[in-house]
Order: sequence, then C-alpha cells, then structure tokens
Amino acid sequence: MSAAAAGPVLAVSAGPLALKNPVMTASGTCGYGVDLLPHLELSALGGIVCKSLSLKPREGSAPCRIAETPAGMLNAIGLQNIGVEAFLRDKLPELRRHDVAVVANIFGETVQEFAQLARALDGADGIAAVELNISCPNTAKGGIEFGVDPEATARVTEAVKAATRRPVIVKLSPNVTDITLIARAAAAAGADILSLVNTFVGMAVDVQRGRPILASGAGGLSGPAIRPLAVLLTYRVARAVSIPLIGLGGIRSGADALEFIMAGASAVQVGTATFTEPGAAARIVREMEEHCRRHGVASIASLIGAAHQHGAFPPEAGPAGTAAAAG
Amino acid sequence: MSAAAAGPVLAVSAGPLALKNPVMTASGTCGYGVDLLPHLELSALGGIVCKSLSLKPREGSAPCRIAETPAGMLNAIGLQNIGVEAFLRDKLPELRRHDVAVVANIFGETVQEFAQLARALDGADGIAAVELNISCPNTAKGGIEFGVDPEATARVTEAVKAATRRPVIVKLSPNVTDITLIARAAAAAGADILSLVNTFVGMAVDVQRGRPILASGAGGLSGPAIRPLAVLLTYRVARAVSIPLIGLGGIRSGADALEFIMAGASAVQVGTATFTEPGAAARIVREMEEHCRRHGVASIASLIGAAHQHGAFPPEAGPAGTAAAAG
Amino acid sequence: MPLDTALRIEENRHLGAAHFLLTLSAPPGSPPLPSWKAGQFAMIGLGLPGPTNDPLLRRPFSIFEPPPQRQAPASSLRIFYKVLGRGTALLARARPGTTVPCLAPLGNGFDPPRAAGSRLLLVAGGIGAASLHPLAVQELREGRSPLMLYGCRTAADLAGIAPSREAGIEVRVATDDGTAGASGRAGDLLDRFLRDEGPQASRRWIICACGPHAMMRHAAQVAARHGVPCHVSLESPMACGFGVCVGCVVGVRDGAGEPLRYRRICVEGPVFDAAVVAW
Amino acid sequence: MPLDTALRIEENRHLGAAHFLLTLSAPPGSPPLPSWKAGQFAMIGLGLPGPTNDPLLRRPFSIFEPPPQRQAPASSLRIFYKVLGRGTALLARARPGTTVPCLAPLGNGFDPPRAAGSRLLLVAGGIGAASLHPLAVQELREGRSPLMLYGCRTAADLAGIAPSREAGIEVRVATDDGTAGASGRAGDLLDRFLRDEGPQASRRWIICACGPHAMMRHAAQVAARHGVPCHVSLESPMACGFGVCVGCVVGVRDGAGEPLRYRRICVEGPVFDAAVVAW
Ligand SMILES: Cc1cc2nc3c(=O)[nH]c(=O)nc-3n(C[C@H](O)[C@H](O)[C@H](O)COP(=O)(O)OP(=O)(O)OC[C@H]3O[C@@H](n4cnc5c(N)ncnc54)[C@H](O)[C@@H]3O)c2cc1C
Ligand SMILES: Cc1cc2nc3c(=O)[nH]c(=O)nc-3n(C[C@H](O)[C@H](O)[C@H](O)COP(=O)(O)OP(=O)(O)OC[C@H]3O[C@@H](n4cnc5c(N)ncnc54)[C@H](O)[C@@H]3O)c2cc1C
Ligand SMILES: Cc1cc2nc3c(=O)[nH]c(=O)nc-3n(C[C@H](O)[C@H](O)[C@H](O)COP(=O)(O)O)c2cc1C
Ligand SMILES: Cc1cc2nc3c(=O)[nH]c(=O)nc-3n(C[C@H](O)[C@H](O)[C@H](O)COP(=O)(O)O)c2cc1C
Ligand code: FES
Ligand code: FES
Repeated sequence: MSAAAAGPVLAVSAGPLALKNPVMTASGTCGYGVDLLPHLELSALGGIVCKSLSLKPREGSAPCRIAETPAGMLNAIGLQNIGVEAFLRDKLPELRRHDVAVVANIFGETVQEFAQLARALDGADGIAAVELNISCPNTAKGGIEFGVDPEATARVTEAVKAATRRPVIVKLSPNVTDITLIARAAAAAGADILSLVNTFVGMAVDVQRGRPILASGAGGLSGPAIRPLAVLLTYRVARAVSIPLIGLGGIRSGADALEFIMAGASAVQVGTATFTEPGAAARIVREMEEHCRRHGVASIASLIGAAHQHGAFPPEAGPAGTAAAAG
Repeated sequence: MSAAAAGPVLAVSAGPLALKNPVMTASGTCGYGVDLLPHLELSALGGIVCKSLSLKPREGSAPCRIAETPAGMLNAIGLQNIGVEAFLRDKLPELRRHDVAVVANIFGETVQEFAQLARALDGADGIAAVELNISCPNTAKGGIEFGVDPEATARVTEAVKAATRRPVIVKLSPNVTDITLIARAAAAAGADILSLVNTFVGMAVDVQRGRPILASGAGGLSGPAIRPLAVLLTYRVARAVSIPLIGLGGIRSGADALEFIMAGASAVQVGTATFTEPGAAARIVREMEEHCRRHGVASIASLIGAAHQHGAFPPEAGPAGTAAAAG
Repeated sequence: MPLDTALRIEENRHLGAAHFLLTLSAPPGSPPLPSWKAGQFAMIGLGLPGPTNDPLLRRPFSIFEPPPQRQAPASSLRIFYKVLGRGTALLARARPGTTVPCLAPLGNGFDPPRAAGSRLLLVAGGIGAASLHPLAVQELREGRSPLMLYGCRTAADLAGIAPSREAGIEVRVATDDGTAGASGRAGDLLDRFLRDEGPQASRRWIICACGPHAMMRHAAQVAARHGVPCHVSLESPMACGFGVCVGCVVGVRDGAGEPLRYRRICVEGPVFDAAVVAW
Repeated sequence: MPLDTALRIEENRHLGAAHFLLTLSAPPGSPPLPSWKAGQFAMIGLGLPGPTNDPLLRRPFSIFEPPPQRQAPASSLRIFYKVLGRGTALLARARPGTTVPCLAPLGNGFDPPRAAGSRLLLVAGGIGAASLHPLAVQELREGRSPLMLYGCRTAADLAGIAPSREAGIEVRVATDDGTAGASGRAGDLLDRFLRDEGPQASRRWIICACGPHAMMRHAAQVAARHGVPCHVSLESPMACGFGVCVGCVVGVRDGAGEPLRYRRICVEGPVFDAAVVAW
C-alpha cells in the first residue's frame, strides 16, 4: 500500500514522549488547555503545554502588558497563574477527558521550588511530561535567570529529574551568546527533551508619550518576527546534543513548522499564532499532513533534521562562524 | 522667536562627531555612499556609513545570499567589498564633494588588520569617523567573533584608537547574553561612540527542498522584525556607559528612529529600509522634524534618553530582571 | 460560544469624521452567527487576506448590532468604528465582497442589575457609543427609555452618534470645544445631570459608561459621589480576545483594603462594576 | 537614472494560467518616466499601501513595454507577470486606481553586439518571455525579424506568449508535456533549430535567453556547442535592485582558469554574456 493511499504517518516520539502528531500549543498561549475547547478539538493536537505554574497563585505584572511590533508582539504578563494546586483541582480533571498529551510547565525562584512543583505534579494522573520554564530569576544567584547559566540550568534539571517520574522538558532561553552550552548542561543533567525557544527580550517606546509602552518597560518578543532566529538555534542545538528537541518561535503555518522539523526538532509548539487564530494549531497539523501527502513523505519523522543533510554549513562553528557570513 | 517658527534644531553631536541631523545610512546597505546619489541628496543626511572595508578586496559568499522573512530579511553577503585602497582611490573623492559626514566601516581578522585599516584611512581627508565591525571572526581566538568577547573587543578598540585621530565608533553585535559587558569593555578601551546593533544570526529553511535557503546556511537578520530587540539593547547600553550611542535595527520611519533616540541614542542609522525605498533615510529626517514641530520640541537633542525619565524599569537589572517580566 | 469565521463585507459606509459603519454577513452556506448580548465584542482581522503580519493581531470591536430578538439566528451584524491607527485605516479601505476573519461573540456584555422602574443612563465618550448603542436599542424594544450622554471633541464627531439618534435614542451632547451641545466633558454633563435629578437619582438611574479610560474614571467618580450604580465597559490592547494571553487585564479590588487582583477584560469584562475597578 | 515613484494601476488584466498584464501610469502632474532599454527592470512594491512588512521587499519585474521611440517621454508602462508566491498573488488582487511604488529603470538591459545581417533568436522559458518581448518588438520596429522559441510546461501556459504573438512576433513552442508545439524543453528546441541551421548558424543568429536558471544553463550549453553567441538575462532574489545590498550576485569568470568573481545581477546584469557565467 502506498504512503499516499494510507495517509502519511504524523506520529512522532520525542524520546519518552509519544505524540500522535508533532504539534503542541505553547505555554502561556493556550491558558490551561481547557480555554481552547470552544475553538478546537484538543484531540486534533499532539499535545498542549499549560501556562507556567508556580507553587502559589501569582497576579503578574501591571498593565499595559502587551504591545504589537512588526510581525511580532511583546508581552510582560509577569507569569500570572492560578498556582499548581488550583491547576490540579480545577483544570486537570477536564483535560484528562481529552485524548491529548498534557504537559505541565513550571517555574520557581529556587531549585527547591522547581523540585516541589515537580513532586506536586508527580502524583497526578494525566500529565504526559513536565516542562521547565528556566527564563525566570534565580534568587540564589542575585536574580540572574536560570536559563542563561549552564550551572543553574543543570542544578534545576537534576533536582526536577529526581522529583518526578515524568519525562522532563527543559525550555531554553534564546537570550544567550551560545545556547549550545545551556543545552549541553541540561542534557548532561538528565533532561529528556529540550524545547526552544522562549521569548527574546525587547522593548517598544511610545514616542507620543516618550516612555516604554509596557508598564514593565521590557517584555518578551514572540511571533513570526523571531522565527529565523529560533530556527537557527534549533539547528545548532540539534548538532550539539543527542536528545530530542521541540522547536517553537513564530510558527503559524505547516511550512513554518517544517522549518523547525527540518532543522532538527521532533515536534513543535505553536504560541502567538493561537492569539490571531484560535484554531491555528489544528490547521497547522492539517497543513503538515498535506505537505507530506504532496511530497510523498510516508512518515513525518523522516523529515526530522533533513536540513542537516547538505553538508556542514558555517553554523557548525557556532556564533563566530555564522556571523562572519552575514554583512 | 518660538521653536515652531524657527524650525526645530535637528543637529546633534555624538561626542566628537557633529551631525547636522541624527540620521545616517548603515554599513552594507548604501554601498559606498555614491550608490545612493541617483536616489537622494546625500546632504539631506546626517551621515553615511560605507560598506565594511577589508585590507584586500573580498568576493564574499556564494549565492543565494538573501532570504525574506516576516518583517525582515536574512543576509549572508560575506563582506564582499572593494578593499580599502580602491575605496580611497575610487569612492572617497566623489563623497568629499557632498556635505555629509562620511564614516568608514572596517573589519579585520586580527587586531593588527584593524589597526592597519585605521592607519590607511587616517591619512585621507573627508572621513568623519571610523566604525569597527566587530561581528567577524578573530583568527587568533579560533574564529570566535571579536564582538562576543569583551577582552577582544577592548584589544581591537585600543589598537584602532592608537592608529587614528578620527573618532572611533565600535559597532556592537547583539548576539550575546549581556551586551553591557561588551559595551563597557569598548568604552573603557577608549571608544568614542558605540553603534548598535549589527544583525542577529538566523536561518530560513526551504521546506520544498529540505535545506537552508542561504548557501551559507545561516545569515544576519535585519529589518523591522528586530526593532524591539535593538531598542531594548540601546536602552540597556545607555544605562551602562556614558559615551554616546548610535541606534539602529529596523528603522523605517521617523517614529521608529525616535524610539532609539528616546531609548538613549544620540543618532540613528537606517539599513534595510533603504532597500525597500532608496530615499528612506531622507524621508525619516523629514518625519523626525515633523514630529518635533507637532510636539513643540525645539531641539531633537532634548529627546535623547527621554524614555529613561520614567523610573527604573526592570531592564535595569539586566537580562534576568527583564525576562522575568515576560511570559 | 464564540465562533471564528470569515464574514463577508456587505457595506463599509463612511459616516464622516473618520467614523465607519461596517456590515458583515455570514456567506451563504455557512452556519448562522451565534447569538450575542449587548456589550459583547468581536475580534476582527484587518489588512491582507490570509495569515498576515501587518498588522499581526486582530482588533477588538463592540458588536454594534443589537442582539437578535427571540434568539433568532442572525446572519449579519454591524460594527461601528473610528479610524485611529494603521489597523482601522486598513479596515476603512476594505471593500464590499471581500471577507474578514471574525471571532465573536466575546466578553461578558452588559447585564446591569435592574431595580424596577429604573432607567439606563448611558455615558458615551466618542466611539464608546458603539458598545452602548445595542443596549439602548434593547431598552427601547422593551418599552423603556434610555438616555445617552455623549461627549466628544467637536461638532464633527457627532457622526459618532448619528446611528443612535436615527434609532430613536435620546442623546444629550457635550463637546470639549463647545461647538455642539454643552461645553465640557461627558463626565461634567453627567455631574450636572445627576445634580439636577437630586437625591432620588440613585434609585432612578443605572449608569453604563464606555469611552476613553479617563472619561470612564471620571464618570465612575461622579456616579459614586451621587450614589448611582455604574458599570463601565473597559478597553485595553488585546492579543487574543478570548482569554488565553492574559494580556488585557485591569486591576480590581473587591473592597477597600482588599488585595489588588488582575482580571482579563476580554473574559471577565469588558463590563465591570465601576466600584471594583482600581482606577 | 532610475526614478522611485508611485504609479497608478490602470489595468491588471488576467490572461489565463496565472498570467497578468499590468498597466501602470504616472499620475497626472507627476514627472514623466525616465526612458528605458529592452531588458531593464523595475522594483515594484506589493501588498498594502505605505510602508508595509508583508511582504517587506519589493519584487523585480522586467519592463514589458518596449522602450519609447525616439526617446519620447513615457507616462505609462506595462509589466507582464505570473503569480508565483505571496507577493505576486497580492499584486494580482491590486485594483485599478490604487498605486504601487515603482523604482525603474534598473539593470543593464539587452545590448547584444550585432554583426551585420544577424537575427535575434530569443529563447524564452515561461514568464522569461516578459524581458525578451520588448527586445523583439524593437527588432520588428527596426525592420528585422526576430524569432522566439518558447518553452513551457503545458498548453495553458501559452498565455505567456499571447501578447508577443499579438505584437507580430514569430514564436515556436515546445511544451514539457507535448500538449502544444514540439514535445520537450526550450533548450531541446534550440538544439534542433541550430542543428537545422547548420554551420552558418553562428554568423546568422545571436541568442538572447531568459527563463528558469536550468533552462538558461541548458541554452548556454547548446549555444556554446553550436558556436552561437548567447546572452542571458539572469534572475535572483533581490533585496534592493539598485546595487547597494550585494545580495543578488552571480559568479562569473572572464575565462577558463580565471578567478571566480561575484557580479550583481541588478547592476552589472541582469544580462550577461553566457560565456562568462560560472554555471
Ligand atoms: C472591548 C473593546 C471594544 C471596542 N470597540 C470598539 C468599537 O466598537 N469601535 C471602535 O472604533 N473601536 C473600538 N475599540 C477600540 C479599537 O479596538 C481600537 O481603536 C483599535 O484596536 C485601534 O487599532 P488601530 O490598528 O487602528 O490602532 P493602533 O495602531 O493599534 O493604535 C493607534 C493608537 O491608538 C492607541 N490605541 C490602540 N488601542 C486603543 C484603545 N483600545 N484605546 C485607546 N487607545 C488605543 C495606540 O496606543 C496608538 O497610539 C474597542 C476596544 C475594546 C478593547
Ligand atoms: C531581473 C528580474 C526580472 C524579472 N521579471 C519578471 C517578469 O517580468 N515577470 C514575472 O512574472 N516575474 C519576473 N521576475 C521574477 C519575479 O521577481 C518573481 O516571480 C517574484 O519575485 C516572485 O515573488 P512572490 O512574492 O510571488 O514569490 P515568493 O513568495 O518570493 O517566492 C515564491 C517561490 O518562488 C521562488 N522564487 C522567488 N523568486 C524567484 C525567481 N526570481 N526565480 C525563481 N524562483 C523564484 C521562491 O524561492 C519561492 O519558492 C523577474 C526577476 C528578476 C530578478
Ligand atoms: C545586506 C546587508 C549587508 C550588511 N553589511 C554590513 C557590513 O558590511 N558591515 C556592517 O557593519 N554591517 C552590515 N550590515 C548590518 C547593518 O549595517 C545593520 O547593522 C543591520 O542591518 C540592522 O539595521 P537594519 O535593520 O536597519 O537593516 C548589513 C546588513 C544588511 C542587511
Ligand atoms: C503572552 C505570552 C505569554 C507567555 N507565557 C509563557 C509562560 O508562562 N511560560 C513559558 O514557558 N513561556 C511563555 N511564553 C512563551 C511561549 O511559550 C513561546 O515560547 C514564545 O511565545 C515563542 O513562540 P511563538 O512565537 O509561537 O509565540 C509566553 C508567550 C506569550 C506571547
Ligand atoms: S486579550 Fe488575551 S486574555 Fe484578554
Ligand atoms: S538586489 Fe541589492 S545589489 Fe542587487
């Protein structure tokens, strides 16, 4: 039976995490998953990643929290969330009724908080994996983000691995000179999967009023604008570690998703695109399937890392080699 | 006489570099300046920065060299240029006929090459300043970019300062964890001015063919997409050093330029916008003037750093504090 | 439950002074629009057809069309908008026959608790009238007589109230520059009105306000001073409009001394009791 | 000297099979268009009016209009284009009366060295005919008889040659699928033609080719084999179109063993002697 007749196989496995297709919704862009229910069948997706959870509920930052930028947006939500307990009590039971991999994203201000969160989630049924948002300040190191420090990244990863039986996804920050150092540290510390990227820090100024638009001053840039940056980081990390990757950053079509798959990701997450079209993630699954059909691809897994088959591009050399090519 | 009647004062001085208005064209986006002549009066601009020059002519990278991305573009030109001698012989004499500050941008693979280039230019009349493109590999350090290494940045800056009487502008790479470290190193080593930013490294994949679009694999991202990233970096560096800044990245309107001015830049450069509209830089001057007129601003210099007057936003804390606000 | 669907532009009528009345309809063969309440809104995609980056985000607009009567299925609705920036400027160029993506209905809508015999006093600032209009029409339909106080910059902005007057709603006007109606702001008009009404105002009127933030704060203060209940429909930049980005919050306090809580304007609002808003 | 100006769309006519003929004119009161040569091109802004990000870059299109005779000032020109991706799809929706930014004329244009009595053999692949058409019309005007060989996928693509046939240009066709004319590629058609012409071909004909890269390489090889001079009009993604980005280069070699040099297609081209191109 030909691949075309049977339909392409969309299932992928990212290490211990088996997904019926490679598309998940990204943390902070789909609420607690249930918020998408009026807009799409959760079972059409490979997975959903819930808003970052802390031990206690958080109110987040003062408004204005968002600003539109060219092909992107800045956000400074300040990690407003209902807390891990309310999530387990009020959201997870509903999520369990849907055939979709539920990933709980967590963040803490200390290594201990991360571990406590992982333990709190470990008892609950229906959580496919835990994703660590390490783009948050580490109070033990004077507020330096965990995600820019290989050492802190390793400590958090180890602590969470020891606290849970679930697959652990470490979500990398792109705001670093050499992301492969952080990726290697996480992998060596036992991460099962890496997801990348979180938002890039940026600012927009309201020139009528002479001040930053966001009340917090700076915020995180997401959306199509960052896609080429995220694709390269995925490409580089794919050469640096052997654990599976989940790619994200500006994906809004099946073709966009395939850029990440070909750069070396086993799966993708869709963030900002859901804001502009609530059913975007489900459409992206259909477009990826259509691409496979049109190109006679029997299994989407065969495309993972395809862009690496064309010899060593300068990216191999890390930031130095590549920047030399620009300009 | 009221400001409105006299017309706003657009002249600014960036340390030793006096400009009749704050708008320059960016290196690599206006050829050697003369290439703009059919499209605008050079004298309408504050300055022009020529394509990066090396000691010997360079042929650059293999095509495909450019790829369009959402609100941006990737380039991997590979620093193709005619070399410093041909510039002095064939281009500078024509440039001298125009009332515009001419900045020569240079790059080398060693500290010595940078110094040699600066010396070669020092003898020539009509060069207002020298800009150092430090986003290029340092062969002495295994090809690591000068611009990601505070130590190498300082060595290059010192060597060039010793080799020329012209004001020295160090052009920062944004592809670092903490740009203030590089900025401080350049300032301490004697830089007169910092310009920021050069391109962000990125990649686009041709999903039909399963390979990177650019022949070099990766390239530099420019255009409106990067503006919020560049504005924040300008804002941060303005708090870290006391020498003047030139801001750039995605400017295509007077309002965009003012974001950088308010974030702390004394002048701006216009890059990719010239590609999409050859007269963009001159239009931007007019739009900035119009903004001043409408808001009763007597001198544009009074707007420099305006966005800092609203108290300490989290960006003060560096990457840690700000990223915490996102998500 | 909101529906995300492409609606066809039937008409995009310029009413003067940058005000446009847009009529959208479900293309033949597509499902009817879900019913809505007065004060609910829609997220509408602007600019180029298909996934576009310029602008990236949809924009929120109140559903100007009064809710369909007896829950009859609706196949068209109107939006009343004013050109403010790039997005609305693009919408103003959109031509009949083209389609726009529309996610609606969203938000809570107006639902002011009604004391028997009370009347609605609608305080509108500029294009804020768009969200109050369907509420007023509903009142008229139910045999009550709402009164609208409309504040705007100058006489030309009366374009913003023309459709409501046509619908038979009584409107009193104040302009900043005194070129039409009373001179001053909508809040001043409200203050004078409530003073004239005297102590029984608080039983006779329920205020619903929509307009610029400063105007609503002013109206809320005036209402509180006169002891009149006040509901405000708040605005905020919105990325999603359906609750998942948490970008559109307003601070609320359940009482003096209570902790500040952030509530999503797109889900828990846009209508809030003015008394809980941390102005 | 190129001029950057907003031109008004007079007509945007669909000729079938995704081919469109666009007529642009200088709005009344604006300066006349600078004169151009056959084979020069224009950078045209697509999508939304005003500075837009979607798409960011303008797109290059050959000036389909033959150069104005006797350097008479021209106030309009035509572009012949085929919908390929997002930019051209947007152009296809642009309506008469709206304007598009246009920077023109750019590049070197055709200027094949002419031996007395020689004829032009124009080898066109698909929409590549757009750049060869004005050259052919010029030949006709000067009393010579150019011959065009046109290769395309299938019979429907003959839309790409309709305006040239209407202009009286002799065209022979090859289709990949054999649904019209000879079966095979443009390069095969050229090969057969030159074989039939025999040894005097190299004095009788000068080849100018434009089309997909692979087709031009094929044509260049065939021409070299038959000793016929060949000029190709190359394509490349272009960011600026006027020489400042150095993004559109092609490798050339001034002779065997000479070093590879990169030349800008938008300035030193788009027309190159096929013999110097490092295919
Ligand atoms: C629930 C809700 C209902 C609304 N209903 C309507 C309606 O029925 N009719 C209507 O015309 N408008 C309505 N608005 C406002 C409308 O959404 C904005 O005018 C629109 O988003 C502006 O988009 P733009 O691209 O034209 O302007 P932008 O380019 O986004 O903004 C232009 C300028 O206006 C400012 N701005 C943007 N949005 C707002 C805002 N909401 N309030 C104040 N300033 C703003 C920006 O900061 C900027 O300075 C509503 C808003 C909300 C939240
Ligand atoms: C000097 C010159 C003259 C030209 N003259 C004409 C003309 O007269 N009529 C006409 O229809 N076209 C002409 N072209 C080609 C035209 O510029 C492209 O078709 C157009 O840029 C495609 O834009 P798009 O946004 O529709 O496609 P995009 O979305 O940019 O691209 C769609 C797909 O086509 C590919 N592509 C893009 N540009 C080219 C190209 N130049 N060649 C091959 N593949 C490409 C892309 O890689 C992508 O896969 C010319 C090109 C050049 C360089
Ligand atoms: C095609 C291209 C070539 C460039 N070449 C150089 C260069 O030679 N030297 C340099 O310092 N910067 C170079 N740059 C970077 C620009 O000067 C500028 O820093 C960057 O593009 C960001 O500004 P923009 O978004 O306004 O284009 C180049 C940029 C582009 C797009
Ligand atoms: C409004 C908003 C809120 C976000 N909140 C979180 C969060 O709580 N935790 C997290 O790990 N990432 C968060 N992110 C980052 C996204 O998950 C994602 O990494 C990023 O937006 C890039 O993907 P995109 O371009 O597809 O949106 C948030 C992004 C946005 C836009
Ligand atoms: S706009 Fe996204 S939560 Fe309200
Ligand atoms: S397209 Fe920019 S140099 Fe040719």
